Amino acid sequence: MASTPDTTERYAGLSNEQLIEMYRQMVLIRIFEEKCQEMYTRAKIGGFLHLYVGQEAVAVGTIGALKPEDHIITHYRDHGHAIARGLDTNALMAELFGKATGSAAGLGGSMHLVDVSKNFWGGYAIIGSHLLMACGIGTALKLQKRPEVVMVFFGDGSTNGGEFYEAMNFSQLGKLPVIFVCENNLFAMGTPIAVHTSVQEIYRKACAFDMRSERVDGNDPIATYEATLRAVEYARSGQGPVLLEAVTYRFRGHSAQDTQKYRTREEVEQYRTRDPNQVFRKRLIDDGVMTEEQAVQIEQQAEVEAQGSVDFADQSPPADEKWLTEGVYANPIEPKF
Amino acid sequence: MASTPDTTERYAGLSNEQLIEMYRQMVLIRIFEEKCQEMYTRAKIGGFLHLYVGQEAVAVGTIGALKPEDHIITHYRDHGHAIARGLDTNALMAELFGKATGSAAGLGGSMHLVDVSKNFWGGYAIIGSHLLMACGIGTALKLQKRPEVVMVFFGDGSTNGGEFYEAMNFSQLGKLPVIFVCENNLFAMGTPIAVHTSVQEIYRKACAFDMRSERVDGNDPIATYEATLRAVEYARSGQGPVLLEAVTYRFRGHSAQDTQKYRTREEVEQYRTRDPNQVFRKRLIDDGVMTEEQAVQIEQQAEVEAQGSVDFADQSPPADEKWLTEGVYANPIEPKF
Amino acid sequence: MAVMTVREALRSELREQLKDDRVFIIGEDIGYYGSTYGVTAGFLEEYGTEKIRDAPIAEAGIIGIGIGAAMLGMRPICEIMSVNFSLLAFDQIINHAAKLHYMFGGQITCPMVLRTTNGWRNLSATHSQSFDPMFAYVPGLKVVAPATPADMKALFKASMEDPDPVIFIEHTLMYGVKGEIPDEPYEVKIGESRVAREGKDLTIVTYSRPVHLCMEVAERLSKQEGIECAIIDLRTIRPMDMSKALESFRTTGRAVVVTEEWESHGVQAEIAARLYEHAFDYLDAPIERVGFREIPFPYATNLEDQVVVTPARIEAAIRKVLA
Amino acid sequence: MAVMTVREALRSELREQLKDDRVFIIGEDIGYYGSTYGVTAGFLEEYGTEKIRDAPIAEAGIIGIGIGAAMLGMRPICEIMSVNFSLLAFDQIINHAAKLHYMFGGQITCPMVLRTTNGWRNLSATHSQSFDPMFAYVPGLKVVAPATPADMKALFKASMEDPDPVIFIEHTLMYGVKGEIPDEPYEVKIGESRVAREGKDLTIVTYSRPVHLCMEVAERLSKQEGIECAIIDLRTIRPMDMSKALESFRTTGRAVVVTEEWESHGVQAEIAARLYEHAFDYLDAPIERVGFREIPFPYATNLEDQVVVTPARIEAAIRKVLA
Ligand SMILES: Cc1ncc(C[n+]2csc(CCOP(=O)(O)OP(=O)(O)O)c2C)c(N)n1
Ligand SMILES: Cc1ncc(C[n+]2csc(CCOP(=O)(O)OP(=O)(O)O)c2C)c(N)n1
Ligand SMILES: [Mg+2]
Ligand SMILES: [Mg+2]
Repeated sequence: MASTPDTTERYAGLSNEQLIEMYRQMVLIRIFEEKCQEMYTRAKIGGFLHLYVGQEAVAVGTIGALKPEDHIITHYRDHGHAIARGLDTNALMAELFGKATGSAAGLGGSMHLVDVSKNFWGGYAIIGSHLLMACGIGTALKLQKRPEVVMVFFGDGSTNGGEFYEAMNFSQLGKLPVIFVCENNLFAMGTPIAVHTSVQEIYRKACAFDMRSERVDGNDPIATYEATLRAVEYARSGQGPVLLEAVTYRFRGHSAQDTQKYRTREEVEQYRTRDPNQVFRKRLIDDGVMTEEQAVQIEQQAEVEAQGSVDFADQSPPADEKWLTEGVYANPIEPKF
Repeated sequence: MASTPDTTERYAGLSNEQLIEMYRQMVLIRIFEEKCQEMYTRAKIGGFLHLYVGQEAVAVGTIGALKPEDHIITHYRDHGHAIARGLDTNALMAELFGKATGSAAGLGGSMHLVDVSKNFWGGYAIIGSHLLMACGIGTALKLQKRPEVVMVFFGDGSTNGGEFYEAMNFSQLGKLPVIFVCENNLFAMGTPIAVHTSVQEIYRKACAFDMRSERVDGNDPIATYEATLRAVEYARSGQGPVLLEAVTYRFRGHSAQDTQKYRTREEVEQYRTRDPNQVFRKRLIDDGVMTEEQAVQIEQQAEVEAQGSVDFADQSPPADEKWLTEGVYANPIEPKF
Repeated sequence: MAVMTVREALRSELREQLKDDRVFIIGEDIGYYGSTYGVTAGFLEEYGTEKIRDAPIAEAGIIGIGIGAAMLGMRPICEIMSVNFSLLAFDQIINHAAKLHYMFGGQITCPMVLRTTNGWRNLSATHSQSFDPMFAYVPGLKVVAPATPADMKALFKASMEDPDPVIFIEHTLMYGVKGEIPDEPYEVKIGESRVAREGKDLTIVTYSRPVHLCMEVAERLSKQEGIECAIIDLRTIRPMDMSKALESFRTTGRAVVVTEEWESHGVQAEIAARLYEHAFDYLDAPIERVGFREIPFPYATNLEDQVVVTPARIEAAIRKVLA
Repeated sequence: MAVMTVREALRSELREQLKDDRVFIIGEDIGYYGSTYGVTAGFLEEYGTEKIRDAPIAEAGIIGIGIGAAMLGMRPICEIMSVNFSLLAFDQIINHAAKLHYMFGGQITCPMVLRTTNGWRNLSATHSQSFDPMFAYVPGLKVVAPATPADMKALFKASMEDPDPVIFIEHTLMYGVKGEIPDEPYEVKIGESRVAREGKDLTIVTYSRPVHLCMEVAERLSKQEGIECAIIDLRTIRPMDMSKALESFRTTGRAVVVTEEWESHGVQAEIAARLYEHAFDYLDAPIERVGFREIPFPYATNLEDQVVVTPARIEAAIRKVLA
């Protein structure tokens, strides 16, 4: 959403409407994913399912600061980003169900949500790789003299592999319009951040590239939105890339299989008391931005939408068998015998 | 060489003998490589030949600060390091000639000099890879509770690929006894440093890992020696790795094929006026550490040794044909039909 | 004879190996997380962080560290969670682990074992691949892919005792497979195939998980129709022991090759080519190959079911060759 | 007809392509250095830094940037100086470039051309490899390896016009090879093989540099002994057009496969297997394969000469098959 005339200083110039829309997105992500979990348990969804629960404020705060023309590319924990970008939840759930109506025709599944018509270039499941593709998108934008930026999402654990650093160097050398958003949820799968990286304040890693960077409370959608606005302005004006670190926490396991031995139940409960969705809800109500009734209505609508997506997915036809012989190439050439 | 009682403050406590030995090594590297160039022109040496001419002070200054038990692993521009570590020049030249008496039996060539008996773990020709192996050596040293350190050499251009950063993180996380020595000669092959990296003071890249680092004038063997002593002490005492950047310049082309279009003849000539070997020679003589006669004698001896290595290589038998059927495995297993 | 799953067999051999001071395991999520497929679950608590080394997500680093440590006399076990991620370490594996011994004239050895997993099931295109033929192509590597709990245990031991780098390929869909493990000490050598089933009508050459699928089909055909398929489990794909396969093929004159990999340019091409070359005078019919359909893996079950190797496809190939 | 070297042919087609706004080249030392093998020498001065993009030594990055730019409609040419370094980009090539179109249900295309070189000569173990079979194995990639200046030019053009990722394999020892280039516009399609020489006695199936070695041997055998070898130049190894090879083989019943790669698990295994499979009724003798001896490349000339593919080894294989 674009920023409109100031309403409240505390809300970064966002109008009540915009704030409520942010809350709506956060709720929709949450409820959509609760459905996912349920559908996974009922074996409607297979493979790896990585939930975003607890991190909603990051997607909504960052993507909210982009224009629709701006580009997004993300990793396998991609439901939140897809919904915040406004992808059709029916197509998303259908994708998770492996149906023909899915956003990737049922070929990608949870880790590979996509909608190119919305400049959402997909979720990628190999740690780090898509950061370099983001640089490629940034290179194209620059060569094509386009005013857009590209935002790329990844986790704290994804800042130790070589591809992250290559991306930092390439983007800074080329002053590419790339916003790197690291969602630091304190774990890489089950490996605590102190075990996997020597500098735990991820934003500090930008120093090796003289890159602009900033750390923000990723559980606060407004702070995240403001930090992103600054980053986007910087990148869009041709000054180069920015590394944004949003500190957050994931409430669910890494994937649906996770037994979470690496952290205590107490730790998770502790964080749950600061649930970004609850905190934001209370804040908007306390500040008179939204009424309790509005909140409830939003929550009910989200439930309806999410359930609708399940029904849609359920009733959709299975993935098209044409994909057994088509689609590997845009320009197929048969081998000849 | 180990440090002995102070002679001169200006010389980092090195004795005249030690200083003269350093000069001897620098001269031997230089003259050995001039022979290499000649032998390459005469097609006695093939493949890629990367000369070290101009960078001698780095190898001699850094390796001089190690104990013989300490470990070295390096890249393809490895003649200087091998000679500074005291590898037999006969075996080195024979290797370049592809002879059975070569340090790697003629299998490795210029890029893969080696002598495990001297804890010289070889030259590697894929940029960046051996930095990770150095971390492996460091890991083994730590697990085996050994007091040694490992030193790894590479160029400025080798600090942009992912493996460099992975090595930085692994070594810092594990507080491994690794000394990373970056020889910054301002070019990666023919690509100027400003084109290939966003932070040109390579030592600053350590900030992303909270790693200790230092920049030193790599054309000054004494300054290099002192900085290395500090680094080695730090690493040996278990405090962790160090990134040492030695700024230097290569007088010859990247390899024997290089037309050097990327820099002017004037630039090279300019640097040649500050030839580390000449500067060190003059300094030792001016300070009364060495006489002109001693210098000339050293130079003559180096010429004799280098020529001797050529003669040795020339007269040596060609690589053993047993290597056509042996050596791929330490424990060979024949495929069965 | 104890009955164990593949997972248990591996765990028991890993424990044996960890007694050796030179052995440590390095990999992602092997410790705190408790191991993706449960093979090293509980090991961190038991052996501590020196021996069970949780690594950052940096596959090249994991292998590079293994190589360097191996050079200095350690016996590292490097775990790459999924073979799909091993592509990030291909430089370390192929340019270095495979080369050290030869390139330095025998001065350096690299006794490293790289454990990794093949596997699939609704994981889509980047998480379902097999790179067996890529590893098998490289001189300097040994590549082992056992099918039974007993072979897993014994070949893991053999891999650890071998001074060369070994790629040890497990399979995510096989950890629960059960089998008997001899009580007495027993040995399986790297580079020795096995007759998993005798048979006079047709020779199936396979390894890893498809061995079980082939057994199922062969048993059924035997019971129902008296067709007797020999099954040769190669166990190691570099070096490859073709002697038992050839011996059987020279009798049957008919063969089906079954492997989990795309059907062109795979290990199956090499197997087929060698069968033709070395049993040229015994050919009764063209050899059939069964592998993955040559497309990236789709997520949807209805499609994936038609990409993978199934008993039905194996049976169809057998019938075609016997026709 | 103009006579050009492979280098000149490539340079002329690169110039054609660079006229397109969507085209840029990214790679190491392609600009300031003047290009390792001279293909892009002088281009930086002519086209500037936007189109001729000198990259840091970061192969994954070079390909990742190519992929991302291609997704947005550019037509990037990514240069990996030596295929040996491509291992560092295998994740980008195999997990991404090859997957995008399929994995996202056809929404994304990746029209990227990856130029790289095979080659050897005293370069030792890590600088002399061929990974042709690894690329050929991967659905989603197209893999082209022409042998003549005319094919280089035409197939490079075809690769650039193709919407899919193409691995375009050159050869360091072939840049100076000369050949005729038609004056009129001409076209060579990806996936079409070529009869480089007719012959009734034996079929040689090959591609890239060995084509020339085979021609030399075939001409000699023809002149001296009247033995007529057909030579099929595959030109593309994924998808592979076996039609001409099979047509010839069905006549001759005898074949030799000659490729520059290690002799097991290579493209030659696939070629041989397909010849056997699809011409089963025409086999007169086992097919011989000539490739690199299965060891890492030694530096020393006396050894390397015995590792590589030579006219003498090709001739010996021909004689064996004809015997
Ligand atoms: C190259 C690679 N290695 C390993 C994995 C397996 N894996 C998937 S997610 C993950 C943890 C990632 O952690 P982080 O980057 O912090 O993201 P988060 O899951 O916390 O959002 C791992 C190890 C992978 N997908 N790709
Ligand atoms: C992975 C990889 N990419 C490319 C090359 C080719 N190459 C060899 S040396 C070199 C330049 C290295 O520059 P730098 O690290 O500064 O070392 P220097 O040669 O200056 O000592 C390049 C690009 C290589 N050997 N390995
Ligand atoms: Mg995380
Ligand atoms: Mg340099």
